[in-house]
Amino acid sequence: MPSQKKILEVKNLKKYFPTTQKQQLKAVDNVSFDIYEGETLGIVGESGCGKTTCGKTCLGMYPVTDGEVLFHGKNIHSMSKKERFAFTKRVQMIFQDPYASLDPHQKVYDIIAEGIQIHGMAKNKTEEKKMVAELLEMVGLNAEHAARNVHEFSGGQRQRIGIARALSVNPEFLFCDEPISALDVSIQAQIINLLMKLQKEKNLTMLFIAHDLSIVKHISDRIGVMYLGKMVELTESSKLYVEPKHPYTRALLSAVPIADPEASAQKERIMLKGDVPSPVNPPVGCRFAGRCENCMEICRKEEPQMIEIVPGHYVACHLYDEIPGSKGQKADASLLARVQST
Amino acid sequence: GCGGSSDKKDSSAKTEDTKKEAKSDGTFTFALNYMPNSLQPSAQSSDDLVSAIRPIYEPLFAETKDGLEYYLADKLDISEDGLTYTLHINDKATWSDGEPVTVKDIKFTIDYGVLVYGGPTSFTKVNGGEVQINEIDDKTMEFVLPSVYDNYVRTLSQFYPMPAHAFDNDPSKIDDSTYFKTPGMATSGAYVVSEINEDSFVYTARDDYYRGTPSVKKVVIKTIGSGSTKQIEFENGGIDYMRVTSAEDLKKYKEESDKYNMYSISEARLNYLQLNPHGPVMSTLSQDARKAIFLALDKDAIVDFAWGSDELAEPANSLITPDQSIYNKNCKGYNFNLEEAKKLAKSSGLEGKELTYIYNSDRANMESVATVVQQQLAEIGVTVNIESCDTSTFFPRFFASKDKELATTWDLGTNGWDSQRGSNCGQAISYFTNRLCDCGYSDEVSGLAQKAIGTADAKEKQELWNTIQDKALEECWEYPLTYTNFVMVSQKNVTGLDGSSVVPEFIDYLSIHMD
Amino acid sequence: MNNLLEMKHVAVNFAAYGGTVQAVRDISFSIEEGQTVALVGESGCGKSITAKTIMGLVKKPGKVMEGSQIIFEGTDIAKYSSKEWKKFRGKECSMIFQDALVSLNPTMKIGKQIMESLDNHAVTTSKEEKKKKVIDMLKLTGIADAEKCLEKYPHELSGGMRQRIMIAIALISHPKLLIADEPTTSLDVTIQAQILAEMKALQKKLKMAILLITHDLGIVADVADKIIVMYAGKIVEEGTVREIFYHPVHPYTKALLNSVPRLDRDGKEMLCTIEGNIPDMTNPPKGCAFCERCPRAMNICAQYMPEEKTVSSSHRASCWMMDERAAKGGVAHA
Amino acid sequence: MPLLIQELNGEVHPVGNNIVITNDSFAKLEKKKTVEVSVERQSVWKDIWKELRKNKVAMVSVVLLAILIIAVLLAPLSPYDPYKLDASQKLQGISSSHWFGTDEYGRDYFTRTLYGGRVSLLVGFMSMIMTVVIGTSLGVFSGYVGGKVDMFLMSFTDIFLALPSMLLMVILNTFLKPGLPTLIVVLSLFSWASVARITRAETMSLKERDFVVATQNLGASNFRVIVKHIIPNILGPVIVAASLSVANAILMESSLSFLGLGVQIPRASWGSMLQGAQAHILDYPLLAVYPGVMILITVLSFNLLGDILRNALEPKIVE
Amino acid sequence: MWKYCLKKTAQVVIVMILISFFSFAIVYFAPGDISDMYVNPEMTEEQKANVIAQLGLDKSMTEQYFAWAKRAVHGDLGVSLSNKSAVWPQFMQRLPATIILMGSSMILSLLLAIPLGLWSGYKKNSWLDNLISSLAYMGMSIPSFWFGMLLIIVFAAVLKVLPSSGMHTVGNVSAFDTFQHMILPCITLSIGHVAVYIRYIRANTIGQLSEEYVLTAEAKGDSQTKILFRHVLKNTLLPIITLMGMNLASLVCGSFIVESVFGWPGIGTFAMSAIGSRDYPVIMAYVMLSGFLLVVGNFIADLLYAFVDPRIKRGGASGGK
Ligand SMILES: Nc1ncnc2c1ncn2[C@@H]1O[C@H](COP(=O)(O)OP(=O)(O)OP(=O)(O)O)[C@@H](O)[C@H]1O
Ligand SMILES: Nc1ncnc2c1ncn2[C@@H]1O[C@H](COP(=O)(O)OP(=O)(O)OP(=O)(O)O)[C@@H](O)[C@H]1O
Ligand SMILES: [Mg+2]
Ligand SMILES: [Mg+2]
Repeated sequence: MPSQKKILEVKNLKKYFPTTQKQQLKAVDNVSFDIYEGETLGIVGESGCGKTTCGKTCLGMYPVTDGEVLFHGKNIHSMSKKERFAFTKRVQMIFQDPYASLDPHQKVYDIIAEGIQIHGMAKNKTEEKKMVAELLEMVGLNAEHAARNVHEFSGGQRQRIGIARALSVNPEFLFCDEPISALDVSIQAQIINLLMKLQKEKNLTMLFIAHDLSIVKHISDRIGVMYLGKMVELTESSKLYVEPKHPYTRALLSAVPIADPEASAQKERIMLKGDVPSPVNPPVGCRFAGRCENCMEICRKEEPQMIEIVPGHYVACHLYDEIPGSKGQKADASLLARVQST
Repeated sequence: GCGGSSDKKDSSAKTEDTKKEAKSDGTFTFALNYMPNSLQPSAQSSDDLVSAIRPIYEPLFAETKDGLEYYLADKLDISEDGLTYTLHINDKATWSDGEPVTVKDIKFTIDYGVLVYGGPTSFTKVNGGEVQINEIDDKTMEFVLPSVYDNYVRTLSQFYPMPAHAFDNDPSKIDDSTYFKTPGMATSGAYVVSEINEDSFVYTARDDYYRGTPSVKKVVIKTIGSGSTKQIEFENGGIDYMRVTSAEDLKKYKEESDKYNMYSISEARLNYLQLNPHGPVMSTLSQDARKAIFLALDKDAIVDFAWGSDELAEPANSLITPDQSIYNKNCKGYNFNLEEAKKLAKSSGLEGKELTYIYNSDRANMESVATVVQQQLAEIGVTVNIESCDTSTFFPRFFASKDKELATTWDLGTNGWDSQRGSNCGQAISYFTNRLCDCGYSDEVSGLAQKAIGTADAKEKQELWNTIQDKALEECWEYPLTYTNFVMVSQKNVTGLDGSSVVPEFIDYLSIHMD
Repeated sequence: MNNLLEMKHVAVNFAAYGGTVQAVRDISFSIEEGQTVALVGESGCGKSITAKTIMGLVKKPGKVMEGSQIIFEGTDIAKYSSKEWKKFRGKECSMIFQDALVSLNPTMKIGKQIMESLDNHAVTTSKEEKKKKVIDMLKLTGIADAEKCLEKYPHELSGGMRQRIMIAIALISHPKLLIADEPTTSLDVTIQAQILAEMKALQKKLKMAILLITHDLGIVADVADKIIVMYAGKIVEEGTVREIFYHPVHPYTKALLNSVPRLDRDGKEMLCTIEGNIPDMTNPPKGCAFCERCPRAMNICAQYMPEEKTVSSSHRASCWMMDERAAKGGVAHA
Repeated sequence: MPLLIQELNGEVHPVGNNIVITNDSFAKLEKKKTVEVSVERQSVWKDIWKELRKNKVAMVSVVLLAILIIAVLLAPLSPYDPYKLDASQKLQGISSSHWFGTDEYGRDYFTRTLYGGRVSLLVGFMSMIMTVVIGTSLGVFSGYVGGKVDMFLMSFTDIFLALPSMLLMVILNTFLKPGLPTLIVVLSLFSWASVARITRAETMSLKERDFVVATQNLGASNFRVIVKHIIPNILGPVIVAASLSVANAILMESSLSFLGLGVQIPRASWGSMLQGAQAHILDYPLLAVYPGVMILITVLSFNLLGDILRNALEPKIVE
Repeated sequence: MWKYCLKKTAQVVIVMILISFFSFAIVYFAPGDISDMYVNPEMTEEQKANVIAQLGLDKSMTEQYFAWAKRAVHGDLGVSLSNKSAVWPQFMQRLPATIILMGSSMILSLLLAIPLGLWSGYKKNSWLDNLISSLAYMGMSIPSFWFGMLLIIVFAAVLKVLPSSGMHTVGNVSAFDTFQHMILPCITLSIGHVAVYIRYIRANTIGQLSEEYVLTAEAKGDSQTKILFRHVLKNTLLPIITLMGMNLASLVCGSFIVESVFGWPGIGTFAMSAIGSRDYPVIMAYVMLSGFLLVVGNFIADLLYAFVDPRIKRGGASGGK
């Protein structure tokens, strides 16, 4: 069960990529969140909204443009080489594409043993072999599979190998970047189950990214919703579905198809207009303003800040701006009524 | 035959309106390897340019076996003391623009040489002293030498006067002008230049030429790159003559004597193999090494492989060519003796050595000679590394003076010596005594040569020369390979190509006829 | 209602290096006028090939096998000549593809690409009229400034716009059947919802039938009238939306429905999984193709292909479990 | 076809469509876990060999090249000395003792062709090795390091690609001391650039690929990443480039030799044999035909192999 | 677009500077003393020093380079050593012949390659495609000088239908005559390029035909010809522009050899004889000139490509992939 110990603190993280025209692609723009020990934080959002970039920056794979990421209170972007090396042992990643993330010219054994070798975790070859076999067993493969080449495996099996590689160094934190979106529906469940099982067994902390809200909700304790480089809402996963606050979250939730004709027919749909703007030149003010039904004047001018409207529920939307004297909740209630009437 | 000649008449008619009455209007076509950049006669560095200039510029005179053959000059008198040379220019000799050829032109050309060379040339400086050049009148001039120098005749013969009036008598104007690149330049020969194209020249006959009117009214010179294309062109009738350098071609054209005419003229040229006493390896070995090499060479085989026919070249026995009257037929030379050569090679330490051999790849047959020499020396345990050089790299290396670094980059090399014809032995002396690289002629030989000049008695002179030839072979680092013939093949309708024996280009355009 | 399209015993093979890939193995189904039929199944089960077969777009090394019948409005189009196909495509039946970016010619202006479809089925109209038609169509698909859009190149548009262009191209000649091969897979959910809604609206307006190919059961639940579940080149179950979602028969359909977590349900319990992988289609198992992964497989499943049985007039499935003797064999039937 | 089952009497029921229903037909299927025994390592070379075996043209090329290389290696077995002159045998036609006839020095032309092939192939292979080594190291380095270094190195490479290489080879060859080493160096000097470009591009894309990121994320050093992951994965394109580079080098060498800038007498390469044959092209055109055909066959084979390999390896690399 | 042009221009300038430096370095580091070409043994030391100073050979390499480059920019490429006349006009005189040869070879290559490549790709694996592809491979692998030799033997020596050498018959200035002379060298020069283009176009056609947009077009009811000519052709041929730019280098080098085989009076033969006679100013000028030709050719190809491809034109340089 999630404790209250922060394992990762992300503070005002910004990651801009330079583009050719001297402009910057603001992939992640001022995002803050914490991850507590043993929990799974899910991040959803549309394609290109900066989920992967955010995750990778948190793992130190990209340098930050601004802000900081603290791992157990230590800034990961100002680590020495040695510290960084130790850090890699504690934090691992699972990739989206099970085909691209495994070296096609290596055997399963080589792939899984690499981390063990790099960190000198095995005393000798036999121990190494034993460890690899255990890892394979753990992810639901056979020890016999170790001698094979990766291209003999299907997508699901490959993803298991990827998970075994990540677990080979006994990490405490796992970043899963859409680990299932490249897999077939029937295989997805296997991987989800495996990840959930492993998390329980090893008390892993996970950052789980996907654009499929139902899966994120299934696996996460808390969910952050991103839109165009910004975190717009962050709360417990059960709460998010029941009482979404941000208009984008609401639209997103309503757009997710439900595999049940009756439930689907009853569901109310919020149809958004237009397309996601380019992250190269994001609109001033609220980035969602252009597509938002509740867009107000202020939305086009001022960027909303993340505010905690109820404990543990953060939203970045002007609808919930604190009216002087009252708590954000009130404003929410009145506006919500207006929203629902439209 | 020259099938194209009739339809070429019209296009060139404009430039030769003065020639319309001429009946025999054959076009004589031949080919060069490279297109000369200019027709300036004193720039004659390549055989190609010499051929291109031959129809339009003439020398003063030429030396032959039977004395002087006069061109622009008609008389050369040498004073008793051998110091004063009086030259008279043909009264009828004119430039193609009508101006007479005068001593001014001669002086102008000599001055240009001095200008280009950046110092006194062989015309103006002899034996370290200055030559006085006096203009007697328009057509007569006088060269007063500081001391006797037999070879001055040769100096004067290798000389194409340029038209001084075209440059206001100022030789410094030549380099900057396009005069020699533009049709219509004043020429002294039988033809004027009527066209200069990217890859060809067209010359038309002059009718005010002082030696007569050539029967060939038009000469076309085009450039044809590779050897075989030239041959194809010749066989297709595109060119009228070409030089034959291989025995196979010689045989082939001989067999088709109904289609072609053959001409063979002795080139007065000695091809020789030079050992370099300063060479990286040769300089470390004794005289015996030289001998070993000379004995290991089989001249007949070299001729056989490289030329393939004695009509193209004969084995040489002396360093003097048969075209010179002082030549000794009985000069013994070296005879192939493999056993002796092996013995000497061993004793001199030559065996097992690697020698560097250079040759001029632009000259016919030299590569073959190299190939054969290499194999023959292999027999005595010598490895020969052959480096092929083009003309421009070959000569600086081959003639590098001994103190130059280039002189120590090779051990063996082949070259040819254009000996000129005639009784004049001056050239031979300069050859024996005045070599750029110190090639082993002893003072004794040089002394003997000097003595030979001073000897009036023909018999005694010859005997002296016989001794020199023997001695030179004995001690010098040169090995005579062959005497070559200049063999030409022409289309059947072309006759009279062998009208002149002037080295190195033998054609006299006055004697060519085309039917 | 009439059957617009009837597929009878259609089989498609591909000659590949490793042998012949039996991509589609003897499938039969029908689509009624104005109906939305969803074709669902795992990747590689032959959905796209089925669609291409209807359009006559199966290319070498693929081959529609002898005996396949595709009856469209009473005529067997499988026997069409290439000229007849040309008339058929775009006019009677249109198709849109998954990835709109690669499905549009990158160096041709949008307007021209849409116009081509009109040109091909020229109901001799003037250029202006055609242009007007195109603009109207674009507006119908939800593109606001249609005139401007005509002069653009595909790469200048966003993913959703491109997919709308694709729909416009497909619908400009008012086909009777629209085949949509995963039309929204490359899009975001919010955009997907827009596109699906627009498609539904257009369907109503133009009264056409849709064959929707997808592997997202959620979309199916939302849009389809009838569902066809394919597995390894065969149809394993077919029925109305309610029949499939609420009374699935085939173990594969059941597993498929249960393996997807649902947004509207809470809890972190383990999902239902289907172990194993789809069989190799060059060498399909001689029995039921799902047998290897089926938790209830019986001996006979590995030996013989199950025959198709009807559950109701609109509901059919192929599974040995439906044989009345299956229960006797020992395993309880759900 | 729909299958029909008809129930018959007895235990075993052969039915219309040969369906045999037994007593335990409907019993639960006992699934045995299938564990295949390990497959041996799938190296690039094995891959290549497998792909080549599938392709008839490729096999023909391989066989031709094998024959050529073996023949060339076995050249010393010829009864003739390739350099020894023999006046009595000048320019002989084809005969049972001289398969290709003899040249103007009476040397057996077949033997000469074999020895010439040694030189041509040596030049081809040596300059290929140099080209590939220089090109790959620069390319991988540049691509892996990226940034300014990469920009600088790639501009440098671009210049080498933009230079009229043949021409500069001619110039350099004239200026430098002629000989085989010069030839090889000059040839590789002007062909590494394209290899560098290819390997750089591959490295760049590999560097971004997830498996490399994953390895880096495991704490692997750059050296380990390059040696264990980058190099094995660019081997395919490098082999393709190598094959094409041999072809190119042989072709270039023949051109240079033809211009008289090749190997020194009495050694010959196919190119210089062609140059020598030029003098006899009208009378003995066969002398020009043999070496020319040899060049054609060799270059063609290498080109074909390169292309077939490219086609065969590329999808794998992308995968 | 302007930015793109500017960037490219800057690139061209840098490459040109480097090429010029390269060509200068070749000569500077060439073995042997350049001053040897200018002085002679009879000169006094003073005279020698004079000459050397006059030529600036006593200065440092960079100084010499800048002096030379400055003159080169003004079109003064020095004076030929072998004929003492300015290099630039000599090049200009010969350049047309080379341009004609290269240009017609390029046109011939495209005229042959486009239909053959398209057809070959369209009818992939048919016997005709196999034939065309085999020929293309042959063309790519044949040494061009050897092919030229064979052509000369067949057409000039045996059949006697075409001239073997030169640019025109002397005295005959008709275009037809030049055309006749051009046939063999042009074919020889083109053979390799045709092969490369065919294979490229073929591969491109196959690639484009398997693109999804072709399927869309088919689904619209477009006919095969319409697909081939309205959709595939443009997409196939666009990259050819870049390829042509890149192939300029081999065209220049090819013309170098072909000119010497066929005695074509262009800059190739001129350079060849300059190399033979170590005429440094000419060699430097040639390297510069051909380098310039290449770089500018590539530049034009790049711009042209950027101009005709809407993906680059509208998308700016960033969309250049
Ligand atoms: N290395 C990079 N260089 C430049 N731009 C990048 C880079 N990586 C990502 N981007 C850009 O940053 C933005 C966010 O990308 P990111 O991959 O984080 O999105 P995502 O939310 O993970 O999307 P998806 O769901 O498609 O994986 C995108 O517009 C992308 O184009
Ligand atoms: N050109 C081809 N050559 C060989 N096999 C092919 C070819 N095209 C398709 N196939 C095979 O046909 C089978 C069915 O393919 P199809 O594209 O219909 O699958 P799908 O159900 O549409 O899958 P997806 O959901 O991934 O689109 C696959 O197993 C595939 O391997
Ligand atoms: Mg991502
Ligand atoms: Mg599909």
